Amino acid sequence: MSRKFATWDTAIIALTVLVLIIASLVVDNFGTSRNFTFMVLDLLPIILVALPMTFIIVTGEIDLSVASTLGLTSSLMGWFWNHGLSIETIIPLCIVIGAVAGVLNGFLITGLGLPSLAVTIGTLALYRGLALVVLGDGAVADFPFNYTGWVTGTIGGGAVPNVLILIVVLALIFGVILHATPVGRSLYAIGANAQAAHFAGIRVARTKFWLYVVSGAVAGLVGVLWTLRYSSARADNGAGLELAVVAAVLLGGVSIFGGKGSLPGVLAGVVLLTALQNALRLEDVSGQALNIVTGALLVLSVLLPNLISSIRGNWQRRKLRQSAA
Amino acid sequence: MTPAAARPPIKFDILKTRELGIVLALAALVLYTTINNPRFLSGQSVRDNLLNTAILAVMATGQAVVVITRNIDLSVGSVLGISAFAVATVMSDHPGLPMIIAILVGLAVGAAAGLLNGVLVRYGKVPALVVTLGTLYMYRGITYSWAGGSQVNADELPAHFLNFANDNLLGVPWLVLIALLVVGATTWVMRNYRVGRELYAMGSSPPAAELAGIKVARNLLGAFVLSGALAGLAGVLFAARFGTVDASAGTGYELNVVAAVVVGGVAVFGGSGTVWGAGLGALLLTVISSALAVLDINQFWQQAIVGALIVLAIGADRLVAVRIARSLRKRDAHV
Amino acid sequence: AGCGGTTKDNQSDSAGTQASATADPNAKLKEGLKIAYLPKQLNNPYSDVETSGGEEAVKELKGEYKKVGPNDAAASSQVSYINTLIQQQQDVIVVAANDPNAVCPSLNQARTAKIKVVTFDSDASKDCRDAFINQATTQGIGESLAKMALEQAGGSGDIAVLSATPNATNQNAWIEVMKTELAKPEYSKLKLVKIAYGNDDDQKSFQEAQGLLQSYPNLKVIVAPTTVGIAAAARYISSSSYKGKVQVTGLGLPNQMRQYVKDGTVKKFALWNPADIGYLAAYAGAALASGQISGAEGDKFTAGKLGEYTIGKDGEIVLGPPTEFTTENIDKFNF
Amino acid sequence: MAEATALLEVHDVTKSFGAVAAVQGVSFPLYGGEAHALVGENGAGKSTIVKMLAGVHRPDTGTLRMDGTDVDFAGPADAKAAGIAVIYQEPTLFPDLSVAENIAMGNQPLTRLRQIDRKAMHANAERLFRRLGVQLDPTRPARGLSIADQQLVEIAKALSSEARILIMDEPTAALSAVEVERLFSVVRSLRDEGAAILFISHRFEEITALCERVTIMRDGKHVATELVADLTVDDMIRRMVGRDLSALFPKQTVEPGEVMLEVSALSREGVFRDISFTVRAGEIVALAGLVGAGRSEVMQAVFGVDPYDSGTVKVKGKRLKPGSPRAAMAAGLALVPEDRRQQGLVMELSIERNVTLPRARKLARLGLLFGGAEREAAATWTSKLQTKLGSLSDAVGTLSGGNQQKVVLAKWLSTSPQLLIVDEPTRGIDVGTKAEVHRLMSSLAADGLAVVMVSSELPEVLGMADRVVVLREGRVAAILSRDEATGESVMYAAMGQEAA
Ligand SMILES: Nc1ncnc2c1ncn2[C@@H]1O[C@H](COP(=O)(O)OP(=O)(O)OP(=O)(O)O)[C@@H](O)[C@H]1O
Ligand SMILES: Nc1ncnc2c1ncn2[C@@H]1O[C@H](COP(=O)(O)OP(=O)(O)OP(=O)(O)O)[C@@H](O)[C@H]1O
Ligand SMILES: [Mg+2]
Ligand SMILES: [Mg+2]
Repeated sequence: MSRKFATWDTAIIALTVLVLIIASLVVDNFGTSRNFTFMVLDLLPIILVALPMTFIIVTGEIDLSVASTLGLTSSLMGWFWNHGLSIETIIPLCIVIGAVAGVLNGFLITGLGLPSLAVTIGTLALYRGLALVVLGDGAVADFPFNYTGWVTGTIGGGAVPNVLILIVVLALIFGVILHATPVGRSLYAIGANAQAAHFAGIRVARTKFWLYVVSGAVAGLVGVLWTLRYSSARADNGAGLELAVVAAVLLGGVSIFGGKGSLPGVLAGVVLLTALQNALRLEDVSGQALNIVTGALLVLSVLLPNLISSIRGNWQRRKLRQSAA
Repeated sequence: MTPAAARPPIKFDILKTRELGIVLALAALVLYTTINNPRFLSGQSVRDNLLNTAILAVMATGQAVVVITRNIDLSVGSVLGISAFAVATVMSDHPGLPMIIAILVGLAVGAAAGLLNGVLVRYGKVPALVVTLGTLYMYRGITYSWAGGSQVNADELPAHFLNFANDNLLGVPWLVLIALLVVGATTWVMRNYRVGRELYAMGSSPPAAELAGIKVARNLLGAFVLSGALAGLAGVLFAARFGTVDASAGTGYELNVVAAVVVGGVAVFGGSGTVWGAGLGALLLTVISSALAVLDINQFWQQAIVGALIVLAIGADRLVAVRIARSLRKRDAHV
Repeated sequence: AGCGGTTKDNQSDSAGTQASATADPNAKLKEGLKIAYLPKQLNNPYSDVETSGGEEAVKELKGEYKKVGPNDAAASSQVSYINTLIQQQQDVIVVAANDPNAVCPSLNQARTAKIKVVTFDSDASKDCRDAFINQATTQGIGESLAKMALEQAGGSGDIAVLSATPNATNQNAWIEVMKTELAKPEYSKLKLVKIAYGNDDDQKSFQEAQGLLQSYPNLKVIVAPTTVGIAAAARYISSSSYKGKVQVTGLGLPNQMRQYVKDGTVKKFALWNPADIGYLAAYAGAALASGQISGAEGDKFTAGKLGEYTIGKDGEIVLGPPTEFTTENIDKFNF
Repeated sequence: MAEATALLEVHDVTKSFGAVAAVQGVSFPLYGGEAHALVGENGAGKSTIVKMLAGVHRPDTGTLRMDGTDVDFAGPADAKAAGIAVIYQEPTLFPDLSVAENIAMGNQPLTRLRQIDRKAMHANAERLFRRLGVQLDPTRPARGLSIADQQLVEIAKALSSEARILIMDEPTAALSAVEVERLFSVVRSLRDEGAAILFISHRFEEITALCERVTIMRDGKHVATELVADLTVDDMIRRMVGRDLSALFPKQTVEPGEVMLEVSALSREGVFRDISFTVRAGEIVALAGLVGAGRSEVMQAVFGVDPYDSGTVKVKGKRLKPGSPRAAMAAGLALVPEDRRQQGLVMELSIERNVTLPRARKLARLGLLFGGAEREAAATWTSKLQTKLGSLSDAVGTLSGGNQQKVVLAKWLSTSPQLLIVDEPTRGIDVGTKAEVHRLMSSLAADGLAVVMVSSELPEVLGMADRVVVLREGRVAAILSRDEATGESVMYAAMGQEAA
């Protein structure tokens, strides 16, 4: 199985690299540094939310409320700003509020033992509703330029977007935790067999609880970044992002049943989706076709490896039979 | 988790069923709303509520069957869209066609979409959530590409098609009758026929189902085709009821449908819950949103309240399940 | 708050780079200009009509026409498209902003890249575009809505508004004017009971109309300042027991409303010609890109068949007064 | 025992999983009216043969013949239709369905309208349970059944289909002597009615008691098919292992040390009540009793994976925090659970990750874990236990049942516990390894380890234990010293008066 893992990872990463190379050669304006910045900004929310989502899906659960948490923190950010709080206070506050939203999810799921899919569909509606309560139909726009500018800007005006540092740092932290620490090991065990994990002394409920808190906090942070990027705090910010994130994580080879998957695969999945969409848009392929490509990619990414291995198996068996006959 | 099949003495059964909780919640909600605004129980209002539930309940039925097999069908909203657009296009091009043809077209489109889902899940060995998340995008994209910016308007549709949404049999609208029939028949089959029990078995333990010699492939395709076909049927009802159909019809419905199923007590891990529970879930969700509108609750609070109620409903359901588990242990106890 | 940090009150705003080139009124309109349209969302019949006018104008100008856009009208989904248009080095971007601020940084980047930005239908912040094509003055539309409501209500009674999204810029502005109008003595017998939001979603609007009638038994008129809302409300009323008792008016497309005008559900509604908006925007964009105008107040240019226009305050260009549609004249229009 | 044509014949079949050749050219016949034993070490390929007969796997080469004609099963449904009923090594129940439905699945009695006749279904389940002497409510869901009860439901399920060929892969592994005897009497009557039985077990006394013929396998290959009457147990073992085996239960006598574990008045509503006993360092204490007596539950509560309502657990005189396996591990406890599939192993993870799972934190350097440390730690214990495996990075689910059990043992022994709780430690383990496990337990005890062993195998209990705690219906029925413990005294205490 670990072998199959490796090939899956390399496959998706290779595919991503291939798409990037082909696109820079074939698509006009794809390889420019400005387009690179645009792409990084486009994948920023998906990639950040995908990090804790990967952990959660590896443990066999799901969090569909992330986009609504994002909307809630965005709304609150506008509200705080209107009420004269300083931005330096607002940012940590929003992250904490995101974490609190995660605490509620975590409590319902691990404390009361409710299924996460059902709970987070409920809080998806709840948090988005609260976002509307906070800001209503309004939008708050006048955030300070040194912050909004930082999010959309590049390091020293060059080719490397500022937010890329954030992405790299967080991805490294999450990657190391998942792949090289006891906590990471326990996540896979929980996802594959929670009872056996419990018998091995792993605190299943507590671990899952904290994952939801982290997921909420990251969603809160992304709410802040989203607001600053578009200089617009609104209740409907990020609506629908949850499906894009889940799609990217699954595309990256994480099993929806838990216990399988790797972070490099997920990162490649996010980059692949964003790069393809960017390239297709530059080629004036319509938004509708983007839908079809995204969907097909998602299905094919799991289907193809399965098909290949089953064809290989049949072929081997046939050869065996022939040699026996 | 509750036993779908455990059948202690009848009295016990009614007190413990998870559907009872929904019925009680529904009754309380209707009562409270009616006290505040008696018009809530007026003929027109009840009719509107039932009509609004019908479409959701039809989709929830198919979804419940799929969820019982430990799968999920997220593509239903997009299937509704493609079917509604197909039917509206056919009916506006051939206004002479009878209603039954419209229904058959919708069922066929939906069944084809469901079949593709099922084949990918079963033969492609791709998890249902991945497949149907993918086809959610694909079917929607196909509808968009087909429709372009165009829209089928009410004035292009034949009158008998539009009237179908308002006509009734003995005072009960056709839409509601169809929904009742779909929910009732499916519940009955799931409870009393071999194929129904096999679907429960498949969801309860997929590997055991294979070993037990259950025709897993056939049943699974059947479940997905049913879910697709019912989403297709919902598309026809949607087109007839709303008259205006564009490529975005039914966007985001999948979450409502899954919410209805879950609120209705069908466990997302498969193997337990009932179809009529899912139908009740659909009714409850619809009544909640219309009650909030009637109670004149601030528009901005409405969504938050719906969310909170969904969470509450799941929590209450869990409470019932825990109590059943405890009584089970007591019954076995010999200490 | 405020402990030395950056707060709303002490921030130094350095956003917005007003491009102010000097205009040469005698410059010839360039040929081969790349003019891209970015409506609020694709697959909206109303914006399709608008952009079709744009396509016509671009053809007259011998330019390259292009239309791109997201499938949903979320505030941020347009940004990626603007970025793509920058990468493709278009000459003019004609955009209907989903959010006045969210698109701003990108639009300013476009302008830094020497792309002219014209907004239509729904404006962006005025410091991030070169000109705005206003379909009619806010004042004019608000007044006309109030007047039609008064007529339809027969001078007195409850009215309700069924708007688009709660944050649609232009709808909110019109509703504000309408409210100021309603405060005047001649409107004293009209009572605005509720503003409901159908999110420019056909089905949601339909259900909101339904909710309004349940909650407000004495409702006489629903005013829907959005083409989606008015069609949905008219459709609900025409098929319910309220037909004839409750009037629908507002802003609508003649093709969509023809049926309801003919069956008496709707007596009168208004709209400008959306195709002209797109048409005018193309000429304004071309004039900007050719250096004929700079977007300053008082600049003049000729917009093909529509004649001469003058740029008003804040770069606004007003299309003209809205047309009112009734049984008598509706058959003369086809859009 | 007429040697007519075989009802079913396995003819020269081969089956490989990747590089593992699980079965290589095995042939043997199954005759009607005869019980046929299949024996071999763990991983010899027995279950693989069963799965081919059941239609789960298709042979790579070779054929299966029924009544002289070749058959090719596309899936379990085909095998079932051909009249083959199978009890798999691992229970395969539907937890959400009632016990009766589990038994009837696939051939439920129908009414005229082809609806399921629930009454008949429940009656049928009750009849089967009576025949097996089991007390189970047919309407209760299968979820929550003890592993033994699950096994009994499996047996009822297989019997209900009234098949011509009954295949049983270690059906008795979780059962105690009483249930086994009842099962055998039912199986014998089936055999006498003309059915062919294929029986797999690691307990030779069962084979000699039930079977007429035996097929011995070694490393996937066929060694011999003979009449049981012609062989002694030692013959069978020698052919199976390929060498002679020494004494089976090498228990060393040890002077017990300080009190390691003190359980007093432990109760959990509906499960067990007032359980008190102590375990000293160097001692092996066996928990005996009938299936469902609550032995596993008591030890799970002690280790903290289950809660308890009242009473105390002390380790070396210090109270152990209830409900926390982590605290128990810190205090030097280890629990080898009875159900390795659900509780012991994470099937999809590699062998090395499974072995190091409880110790991952200790193996980490600066909080970071790298593959090498885990591999090394895992290699030590798996090789000490002679686990038959391809590579440590293979998923543990690809191992044979017995080898999986060794991985569970390795996992817990590698935590160097001071008190080892083993629940059915040799369930599904072949004789050779079983002796190895016993020798190991004995030598660990000699080094001062305290051992609590839950076991349903009387010889194991009598051979290994310094003291035997007998539970009956959730209470301590007797505590017997090594000298007092005999087959009769233990069974007497376990069954109470009526069985006397
Ligand atoms: N699905 C599988 N994938 C890979 N290898 C397998 C699989 N099933 C069995 N094997 C391997 O085939 C060999 C035979 O296994 P099998 O389960 O038949 O042994 P067994 O004789 O039943 O042993 P036990 O007495 O322990 O149950 C073992 O080496 C095992 O690891
Ligand atoms: N999760 C559960 N829910 C309800 N009853 C249970 C549950 N687990 C066990 N029981 C019941 O508790 C009793 C004790 O079971 P337990 O498994 O401890 O027995 P045991 O003595 O360990 O037997 P063995 O290990 O041989 O199966 C049994 O009657 C069993 O049916
Ligand atoms: Mg085996
Ligand atoms: Mg036990």
